[in-house]
Amino acid sequence: MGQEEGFIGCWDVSREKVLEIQDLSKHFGGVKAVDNFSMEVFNGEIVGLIGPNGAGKTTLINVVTGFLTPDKGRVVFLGEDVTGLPPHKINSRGMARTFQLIKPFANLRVLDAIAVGALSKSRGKKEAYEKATEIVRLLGLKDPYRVCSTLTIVEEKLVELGRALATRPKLLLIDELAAGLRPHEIVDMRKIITAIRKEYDMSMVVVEHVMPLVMGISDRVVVMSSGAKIAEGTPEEIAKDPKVIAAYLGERRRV
Amino acid sequence: MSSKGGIGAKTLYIIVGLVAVLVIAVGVAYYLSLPPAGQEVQVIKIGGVGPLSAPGASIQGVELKKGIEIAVELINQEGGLLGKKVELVFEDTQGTPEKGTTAMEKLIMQDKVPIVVGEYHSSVFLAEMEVARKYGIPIIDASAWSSTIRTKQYREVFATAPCTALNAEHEAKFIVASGFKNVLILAEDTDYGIDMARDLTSALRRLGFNGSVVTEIVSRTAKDFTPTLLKYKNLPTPPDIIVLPATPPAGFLIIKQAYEIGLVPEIALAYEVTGAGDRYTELWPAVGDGGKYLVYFTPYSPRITLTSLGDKVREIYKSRYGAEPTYIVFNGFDAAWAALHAIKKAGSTTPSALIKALETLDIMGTRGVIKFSNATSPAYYYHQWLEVPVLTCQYKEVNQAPTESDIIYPPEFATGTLVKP
Amino acid sequence: MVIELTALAENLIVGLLMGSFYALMAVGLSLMFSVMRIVNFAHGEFYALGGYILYYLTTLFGLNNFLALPLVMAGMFAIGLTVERLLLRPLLVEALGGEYAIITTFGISLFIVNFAIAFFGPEYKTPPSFVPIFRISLGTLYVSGDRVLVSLIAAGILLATCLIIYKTRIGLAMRATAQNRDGAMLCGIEVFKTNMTATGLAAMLAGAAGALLSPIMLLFPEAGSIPATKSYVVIALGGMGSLPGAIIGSIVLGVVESLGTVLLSAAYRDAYSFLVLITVLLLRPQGIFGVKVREV
Amino acid sequence: MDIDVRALLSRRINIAIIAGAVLLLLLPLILRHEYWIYVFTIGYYYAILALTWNIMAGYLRRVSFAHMALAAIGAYTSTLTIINFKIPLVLGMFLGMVVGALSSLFIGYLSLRLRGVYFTLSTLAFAEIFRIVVTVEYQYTRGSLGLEAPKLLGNILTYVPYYYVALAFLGAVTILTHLMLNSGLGLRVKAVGDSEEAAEALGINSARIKVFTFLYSSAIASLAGAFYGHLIGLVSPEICGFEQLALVIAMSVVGGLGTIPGPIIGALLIELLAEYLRGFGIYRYLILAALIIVTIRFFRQGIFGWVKKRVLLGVGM
Repeated sequence: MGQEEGFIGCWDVSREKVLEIQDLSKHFGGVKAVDNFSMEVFNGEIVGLIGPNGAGKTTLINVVTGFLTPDKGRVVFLGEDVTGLPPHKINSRGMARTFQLIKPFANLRVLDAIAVGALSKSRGKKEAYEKATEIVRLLGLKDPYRVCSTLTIVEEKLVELGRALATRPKLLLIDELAAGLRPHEIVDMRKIITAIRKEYDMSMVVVEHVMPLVMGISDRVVVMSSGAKIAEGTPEEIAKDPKVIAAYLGERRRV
Repeated sequence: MSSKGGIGAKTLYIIVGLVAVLVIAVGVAYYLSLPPAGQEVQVIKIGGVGPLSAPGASIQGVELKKGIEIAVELINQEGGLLGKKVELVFEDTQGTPEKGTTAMEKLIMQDKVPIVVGEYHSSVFLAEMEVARKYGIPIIDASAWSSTIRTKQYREVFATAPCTALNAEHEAKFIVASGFKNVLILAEDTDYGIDMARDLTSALRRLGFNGSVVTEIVSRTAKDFTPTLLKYKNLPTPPDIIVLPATPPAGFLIIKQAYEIGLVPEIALAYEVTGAGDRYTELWPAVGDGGKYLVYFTPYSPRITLTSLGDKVREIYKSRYGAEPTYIVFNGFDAAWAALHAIKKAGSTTPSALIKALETLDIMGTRGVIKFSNATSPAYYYHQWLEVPVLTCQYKEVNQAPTESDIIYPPEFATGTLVKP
Repeated sequence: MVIELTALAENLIVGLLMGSFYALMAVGLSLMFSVMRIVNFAHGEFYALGGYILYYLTTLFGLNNFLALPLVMAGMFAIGLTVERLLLRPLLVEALGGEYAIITTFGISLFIVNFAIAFFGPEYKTPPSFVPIFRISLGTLYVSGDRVLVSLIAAGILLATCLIIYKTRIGLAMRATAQNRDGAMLCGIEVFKTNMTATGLAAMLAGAAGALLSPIMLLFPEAGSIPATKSYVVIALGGMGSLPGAIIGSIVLGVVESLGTVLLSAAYRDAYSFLVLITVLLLRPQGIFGVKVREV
Repeated sequence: MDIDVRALLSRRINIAIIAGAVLLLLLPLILRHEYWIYVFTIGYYYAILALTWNIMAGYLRRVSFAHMALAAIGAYTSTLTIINFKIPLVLGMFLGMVVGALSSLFIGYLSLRLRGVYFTLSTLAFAEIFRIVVTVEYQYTRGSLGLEAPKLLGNILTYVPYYYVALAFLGAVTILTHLMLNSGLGLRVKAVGDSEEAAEALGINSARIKVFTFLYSSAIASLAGAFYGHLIGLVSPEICGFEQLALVIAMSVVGGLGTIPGPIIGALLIELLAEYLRGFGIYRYLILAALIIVTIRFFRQGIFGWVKKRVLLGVGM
């Protein structure tokens, strides 16, 4: 699917659609976590997905990546309907994710953890470890022979990102990677994500609260509130959109 | 590599070295503990096996060991054997065949015992007798009842313990003699329970018993037998005797629950046949009033007329342990007594001589003359002490001790007759 | 084999009575699982300990059973607290995998059984019964009165526990911790306290079941293993961590077993509960009342 | 220091292991005692069981209570097929392994897709049902009396050949397990053990990995059970007794959870200790229980884990 380099930041309809979510719904009892939600991601694009706490962002990610089965709607990835497939099948088709509550391989070493990701797309263990060493270099992880349980928060998130990258995804869903990071760590994270983008030909969906990060790197932003999409557009448009501000800050009290 | 690396390697080599030294030391220590082959041996060792810890029946194992110890003591008081003192080497077989084999290997190869006595669990004895046969060492079964041990007819294996088939003959004669008409057998779901049920049924048939004989298998680990008992209580012709080849806790629980629903003693008498009847300190709290009129099978009762030797053993046991000996003590004693006298008769400790001596042995034990039958049919007669006394007694009052309960069968030992409510 | 109605009815009653004892065990186990996500494999031994404490209180100190019961429950509560504080808490603090908790409780179970064999003796003991054996006959139906009374006591203890769980502050704290431990921590619930209480209550209930049943069902070091396996079946049947599920699951199991022995063969009695467990795991793993939980 | 300590470490550990293996090979010559040779042979049997149990608990982080039942299945299947169908002994043992493997598929399918504790519960249920069936189907299995099993090497007078068969069996299982756990597959097993969801998100079919690991562990355990039956010459329900399970778990935990040499060291040490302390009959399992609790509470990495950490520190980590 060689695709000429699309212009970053402006619409180019001819570009091929990587992911299409068609009015997806997921209810837990009375709670409409995801409510008729639709969205598209084009090849090479970074889409920011923002919304207040409990907007259903993580549930959406879980449904798209196969951890939860939707009540209604479809998920089409690279032209194929992957709704309801188990997570490992969706990943083998090229969609990777990180977890909001990170799930480290506590007893594995950093290099092993990243190599686990590389395994499914490598012929053998040796090739997996070569890819892993390359990713360790890219992410600037020091001493890859330490056990994951001894890493700092930032390092753990980098390993989570690294092992997702190791599966050579076409689409990477990053779930609140910057949560809990200090300002200078957020700047580093931003540099890394842009570096990744340059290094690998893939598109990303970045779920985030940290505005400077998501607004800075996203080509397009989708805003979600109580399960539904309430706005979509470039970062600048979204920043001014009254509906978004209301969703975040609550209604402006009319005097 | 930094110098620190050196220390690491050194520690590792030290550790491996240590382990190696330990293992060799253990081996050498054991090798030296062997009596030097050439010298004259001052002591004659006899081997003892039995369960002293879980998962084996440790109470019975300890009693077995006490019986054997008393036999060795008495022989030493009489000047030992062939001018030498006798020493007992008792191994804990923990109720598992694997440990039984280990114990036998140790006794034969390391302690060089010429003869072994003991065991309570039949499955463990089966493993032990294979090792005995391998080395040609005679072994005497003191308290394992399974007939399979006898039916294999190994030349090295002798048995002073009663065996299920023999006991079944006794129980069948008692049932016929007492005029019961409908027999219910509640057997535990083990080989012991099922063998007993089969042996008793065929024994009754051989005696021409024409009443009904029903067998039901119950789960040994079940707690509540009321549903099964209710089923039989509500039958048009309920049983008038319930035979119980079911070891505690199942056996005790059945008696108690049968009493609770009014089946025992009004409709039927309970006949406990596992020999647990004389463990009265555990029986009475468990069965309460249900124990009144309980008929129970036992190889020994304090009221049996013992031989002078038997009385002596009983006095030694009571003075030392402050309690009435159970039949297991006498089993242990008789088996050891036979082994010791075989050595005396053979005048040597070579195993083949001991086997010939045992086959022609004729000595006074605690409960009668010990002789091993050489008949080969029926199969369980071979090397079995046929006249091992077995009795049927009855508790006529609640909380009665075996010293007061009446022996009601066989007539030659009877001290009272069967009483029905 | 013609099974008359009376035999069936009598067995139904026996089943219900046994169900009340299974419930005592199952509720304790289910409480610990919901709050701490641990299945306590030493639960059977708490049952046996309860029996032994009652035995020694009544025989050595000559206490009356009804006086001894509260002491047994208090003693077992304390034992539950200490077990949680010394052995289970470090595993939660270091957020270790579930396998460490399973191995630890297995070790505790092995320890108590062999402690009992070594120090209480392997023989079968029977504590004095709460009520002398008497029979109630309702028309042709026959019921053993003492069992009915003892299971009423069990029902009473069960009721008290439900009151604690649903009506008191500590009960609320436990239910919150069950929902989401981190969430509970955030709103100031001392999670360690709720864990200790849950383990204490579980041990107390199992001990009570042991004390109530030992006079009827004989007491020996391994006495706890059968009731324990039954309570594992019940919490799987009723749904891990759901209290109503545990209670109803126990009644169902009691009835299935007693009817099963009469209709099918008695020899396979204990196997029925396991077959039930396996079918539940196959068809509805989260149990009748449980909720499908996915840790994502 | 970015050197790969693991490679350096493994060279040292390998030297030690080879030294240990050579020592064990020569042991029968040193000891020349049938009794101690027999004890070591039994020790190797338990080492194989502890090692395979450790694969499940130490790597996949799933505790199985059916391990001894699977060994018993191997023993009973092998003996029953040989006695009833007169097939050669080795074929019987192979069948024992196959039936053990199939049983693990049954338990695995039943519970491996659920949370860890469900798996443990269903293994407990399976072990209990197996024990009940063995005691109740007495006409085939002769219940608690046990079933005579033909001896593996006929009735030879010494245990030395059995010693070397057991040692070779243990050596093969150790090498096979080492290769498996250090391969790509092994990495997947460890990943699923640490976090199933994360592994699933990285393209690993965690259900298949779990079923495979349990199959691998159960097949070897049943083969070991079959070997044990033909060593002792009697197959009885005691093989899958609660005490035997406790022994294997203690060996694995004390030796070192999540390591390969750990359970072997634990098995030999505890088997030798148990034989050496024959006098402590009544307290033996009390000591074992205390060992399990104390090791998990204070000394979690076990003996070999401690040795490895010591050596790691020695290397200046």
